[in-house]
Amino acid sequence: MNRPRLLIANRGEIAARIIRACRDLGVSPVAVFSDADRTSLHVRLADAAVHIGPPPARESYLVPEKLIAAAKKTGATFIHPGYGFLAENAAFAQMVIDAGLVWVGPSPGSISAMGSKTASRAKVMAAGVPIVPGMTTPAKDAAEVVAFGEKNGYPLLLKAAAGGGGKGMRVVRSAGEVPAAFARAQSEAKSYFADPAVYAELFVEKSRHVEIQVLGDQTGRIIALGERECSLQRRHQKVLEECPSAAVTPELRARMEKVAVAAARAVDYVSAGTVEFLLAKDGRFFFLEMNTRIQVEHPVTEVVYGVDLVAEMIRIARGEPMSIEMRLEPRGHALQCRIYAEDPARGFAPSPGKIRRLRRPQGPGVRVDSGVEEGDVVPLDYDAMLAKFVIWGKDRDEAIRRARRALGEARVEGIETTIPFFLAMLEDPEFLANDVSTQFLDGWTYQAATETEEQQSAALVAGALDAFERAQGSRPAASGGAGTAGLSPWRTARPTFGVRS
Amino acid sequence: MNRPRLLIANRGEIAARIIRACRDLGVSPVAVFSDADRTSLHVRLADAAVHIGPPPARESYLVPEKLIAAAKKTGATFIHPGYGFLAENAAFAQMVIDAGLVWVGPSPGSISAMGSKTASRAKVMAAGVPIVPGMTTPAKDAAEVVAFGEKNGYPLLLKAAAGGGGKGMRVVRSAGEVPAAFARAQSEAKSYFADPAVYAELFVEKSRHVEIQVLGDQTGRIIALGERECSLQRRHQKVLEECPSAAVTPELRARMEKVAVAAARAVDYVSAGTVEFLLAKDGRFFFLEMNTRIQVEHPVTEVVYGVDLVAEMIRIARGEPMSIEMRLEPRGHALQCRIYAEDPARGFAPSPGKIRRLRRPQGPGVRVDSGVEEGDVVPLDYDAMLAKFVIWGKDRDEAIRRARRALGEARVEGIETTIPFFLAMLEDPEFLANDVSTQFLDGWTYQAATETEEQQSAALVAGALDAFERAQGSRPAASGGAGTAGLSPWRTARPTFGVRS
Amino acid sequence: MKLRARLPASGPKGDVRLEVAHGAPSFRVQLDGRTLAGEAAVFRPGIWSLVFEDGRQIEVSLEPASDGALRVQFGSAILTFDLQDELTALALVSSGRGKTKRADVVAAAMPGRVLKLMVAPGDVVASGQPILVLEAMKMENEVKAPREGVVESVVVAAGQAVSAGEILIRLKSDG
Amino acid sequence: MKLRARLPASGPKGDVRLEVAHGAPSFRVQLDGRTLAGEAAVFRPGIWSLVFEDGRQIEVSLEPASDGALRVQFGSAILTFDLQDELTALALVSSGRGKTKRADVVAAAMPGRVLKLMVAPGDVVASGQPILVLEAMKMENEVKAPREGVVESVVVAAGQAVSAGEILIRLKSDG
Repeated sequence: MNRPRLLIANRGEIAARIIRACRDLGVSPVAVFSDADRTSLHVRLADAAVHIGPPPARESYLVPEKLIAAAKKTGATFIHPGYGFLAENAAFAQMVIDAGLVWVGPSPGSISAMGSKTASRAKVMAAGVPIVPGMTTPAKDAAEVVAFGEKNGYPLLLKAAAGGGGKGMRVVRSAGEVPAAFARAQSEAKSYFADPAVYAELFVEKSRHVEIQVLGDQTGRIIALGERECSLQRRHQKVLEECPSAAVTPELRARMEKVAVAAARAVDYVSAGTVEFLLAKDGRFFFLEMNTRIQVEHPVTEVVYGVDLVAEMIRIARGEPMSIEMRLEPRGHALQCRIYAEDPARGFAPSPGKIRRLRRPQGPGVRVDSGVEEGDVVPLDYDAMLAKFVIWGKDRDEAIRRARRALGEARVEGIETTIPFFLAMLEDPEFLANDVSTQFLDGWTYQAATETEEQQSAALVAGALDAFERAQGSRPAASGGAGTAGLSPWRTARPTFGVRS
Repeated sequence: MNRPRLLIANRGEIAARIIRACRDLGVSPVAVFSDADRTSLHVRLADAAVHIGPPPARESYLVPEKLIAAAKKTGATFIHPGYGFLAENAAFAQMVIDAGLVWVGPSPGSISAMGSKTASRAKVMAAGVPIVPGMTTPAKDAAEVVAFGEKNGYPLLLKAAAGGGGKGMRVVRSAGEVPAAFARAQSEAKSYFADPAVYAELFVEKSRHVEIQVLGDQTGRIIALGERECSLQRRHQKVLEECPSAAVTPELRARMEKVAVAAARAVDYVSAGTVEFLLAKDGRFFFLEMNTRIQVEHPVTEVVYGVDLVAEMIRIARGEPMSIEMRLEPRGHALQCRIYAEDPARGFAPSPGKIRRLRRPQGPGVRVDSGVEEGDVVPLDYDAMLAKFVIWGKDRDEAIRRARRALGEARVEGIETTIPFFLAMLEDPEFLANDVSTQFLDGWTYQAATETEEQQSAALVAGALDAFERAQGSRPAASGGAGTAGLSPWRTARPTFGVRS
Repeated sequence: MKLRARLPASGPKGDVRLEVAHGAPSFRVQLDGRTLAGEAAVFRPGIWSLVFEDGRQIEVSLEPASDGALRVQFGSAILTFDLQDELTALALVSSGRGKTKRADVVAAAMPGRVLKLMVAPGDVVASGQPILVLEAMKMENEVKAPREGVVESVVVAAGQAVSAGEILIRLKSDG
Repeated sequence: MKLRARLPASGPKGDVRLEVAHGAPSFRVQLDGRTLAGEAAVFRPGIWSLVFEDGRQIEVSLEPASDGALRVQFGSAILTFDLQDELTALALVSSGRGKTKRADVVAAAMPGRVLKLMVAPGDVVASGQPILVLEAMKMENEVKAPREGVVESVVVAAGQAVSAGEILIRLKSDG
């Protein structure tokens, strides 16, 4: 077998995704696994697999030496880091290169240049990329704040220079409010932090998280592939992504793409990367950071633009030019629902365990990227994402309707998932009207869909019939051991997590 | 529940496909089932289901009265026939309409106008649609044949007017060959059929089957949505379809689309339909027939043009204009592999039974439309198609590479499938060079991929380990009853179907 | 066969009487006196397709929940309830075990590792007060007291791995 | 544990000796004297992941074929072979049952319905001669004689439904 080999320094969904790209390119994929992943799908799909240690990531997936040794053992000449783990670790990228292997990603220099939030902002500012306007030194007086507001617009945020944690911050909506607010902020800053210094920064209300996909190759070409709308976040984790963003016009897209390419060019970017922006309601946008890796949400761009970003990364790492020759136009609309092994009815508590049944949705407009199949165990030790449902429709409305259909068709048993959460969210009027911001989910409470009277009756009848058949001994019972356990005794005390419905 | 209900007068894959379109449109799907399909996927996905009789189709899926009664019982106001069964039965369509229900398809008049091969050809000829040139009366002499050849080109086929079954046919490649061939053909015709009458028809060598998708709505608008290449056929059954056809240039596509729309217009066509053509190597094309229904291969058009043909059919049946407003351009290339429960190693013998394991492929470019899931039984009584793997790539090469990946990722246990056949065919140099015709598979012998030495060793080792673990009583054995049956005794006589490898 | 189901909803819907007059395939079940009939078939163990007399079809998956209840999934909704044949239910009720008492135990809602213990035996806790931190899937989950009361015993130690349903802490019984 | 495998291929590869020196997870198996070692794990009953010492990974699915052999699927290929522990194999061989004899029975390769019988007891048939027609999935399948010989008995009747592996016709033994 003389096909080149590529080692995937990752697990789960992204490892399976990279394995598929390898196969499409005639590259032989090599997996690594901890004790918790011995029979995981990414291992069973690979041509070779190397054990790298016990379940904790710090003893397995995060140990550079083990990963490089695994590549050496199996003759892999490429290493793809996926996302998470060591994907944005410049030192690991350098170790890979120093070991004579090819790193499938941007150069260690690009990674570290974008790795520091402050240094990266300075770097891209020099390239003309807008960042959120703010004073770089404390304001001497209210007049200086008014001047800043004059230049950058309102509302402003007054912040204690020595502060943090939201304390001493005040929103100012017009020049008239400045003098009183400045005085109050100074006095609060003094009492909280023993330092009255206060500065002003633009306050971007109801902003969106919109990011631009970029791709650079070793010929120095860098292109942008439109935006992704990622405003729906829970605990700063993206939950649902869209491409395109309904808030972005073609004209705005062109401007954001131009700026994103400039940011990438500022660090001589090669491979797939993402420039994240904060988009204000008035159409202004500001650089947040650049992610120097493939992102979880890359498939929405793939299905709308008709590209394979992971395959392009491998081509580019081989020294080939990217295979995208012409400017691509977006077609239709895509949504990605990240299906997690979490129970939305219990505050999204993790729900690891064995997947006793898995019905993946299928049919028109449905792409599923998952790292599990029926019989797999979702381990406790890693990120709990099971699958990504990537749904395409000719417009946002069709994509949403198809997403509901796909989520309703899916079945997962043995563990709880966030599928019911998405089914509820896809009915939310503000979401449907695309009236969202990064704060949207903060003020949103999950309410399980209530079963209809008819559904409740059906559930009770099915339970009764199953019990009846078991009592007759003539039929298989509910899966997973109820057959031996028999009917449950009344529980004397409900567990603390209470009732689920 | 006041959503309109639609009854699907079909089963299996297409029933599941139509159910998905219903859900996308907010329509409530109603299934019908024979005894053989009680727990089939299409039943379990539906909102309502009606039993319509014993397994034989002529006692269930082919009985119009039962289907109409099922619609009445469940309050369904629409009937979608799918493909096969009663899909092109004008009398059934009329019965549905007479019962006050809406037929999701073309009018009974359009169905019967296209139902007769000869009448439909006459009808479309009048609309200027080309059919294969042929003499309509026997040739008086060789000179008349030469004159025909002068007008229509060579090669010609000389056929016995009273003949059939290929007997007495002769191919003539130039005017010089005509006299001798004509005399021979006459004498053969006389000896075979006691009638020397012979006529000439254009012989379209190495022709392709290329078809145009059309869509008409009740406003009278009819559009074409490009072509599908369906030359790969076995026993006149399509096996693998592509969109677009690598043999069709944009200029030829435009001409074929124009002719197809003219053919559809000749019968005032409403709904989705397909105009089938024979495409000669020199670019000439000739009408074969029009299929007045949705086709098995419709998804390749859907993924390349970004449309939902089944949803359009339902919209159109509701009296709405089609939702396709602008002219659509094809993007990329799609293949469809029809996965059948047939054993390619035994001459494609049917392989019904219970699906003990099913791993459907997933990931980029892969759409699966199937009518089964793990645990389903493939009944003996119907068409053995399990699933359609619809694979999209940015070009034909990428689509083929992804198709290989998807086929290799799939696992089906409990029954045999045509997956190994497709894996072999997708390596055929002539197929890869797109050097195909409708005769391609006639001269093609399936040769199972031979396992490598390493694979063979692995299979033997796994078998030995499984036996060892079973002997120890410590591990689960091979699924499906081997655990109780123990190791197989040497078989004293191999069954007649012999060896599989 | 007579059964009793206890649904999570409060109110008159909480307890339901079921009687199976006829099982699959042609079922007839009384539900609080109302008769539901149709045709039922098992697709795979625990997965039923019910077709009611009016044609309505529903695929229902049954599996035991980690706390011993029955978890029933159908389309977009999940319903969890207790189900018991009537004699057993009556016996349990008469022995006092059938009443819904206030929780005396705090169990792990998921497998994880105990990161931190915030209470000791004898501590008075308020309802909703964090009592320990359970790490699962890289996330720290605060476990809270289900009611006010006094900690009777702490069953687990910091650093210990626990499985779902495992008892973590006991509260002194209030009755 | 010593085993013998009989592969469909003719030649020296046809019979293979296997010896399991050590089972899962750290396996060591002798295959015609060559040692293969690595790490093996069961994903689901009958589905194994093998990782050989050089890192090569292969997912192998085992299931009994309808004719009692073992059907092994791995990626694009399917291999079917007989597997027997050595003592049993030797016993069968010494009793004459282990030899690959010429087929005395014609079995149904798939479930179906017998449409037509073309031979009767006593008929002399040539190898490859159609002897009956089996209908399955709307297709008619001609079943042919596996060898020349004399029909001993016709086990099935026209119209009868048969399952896979069911014996249809017996030929007189030739030895």
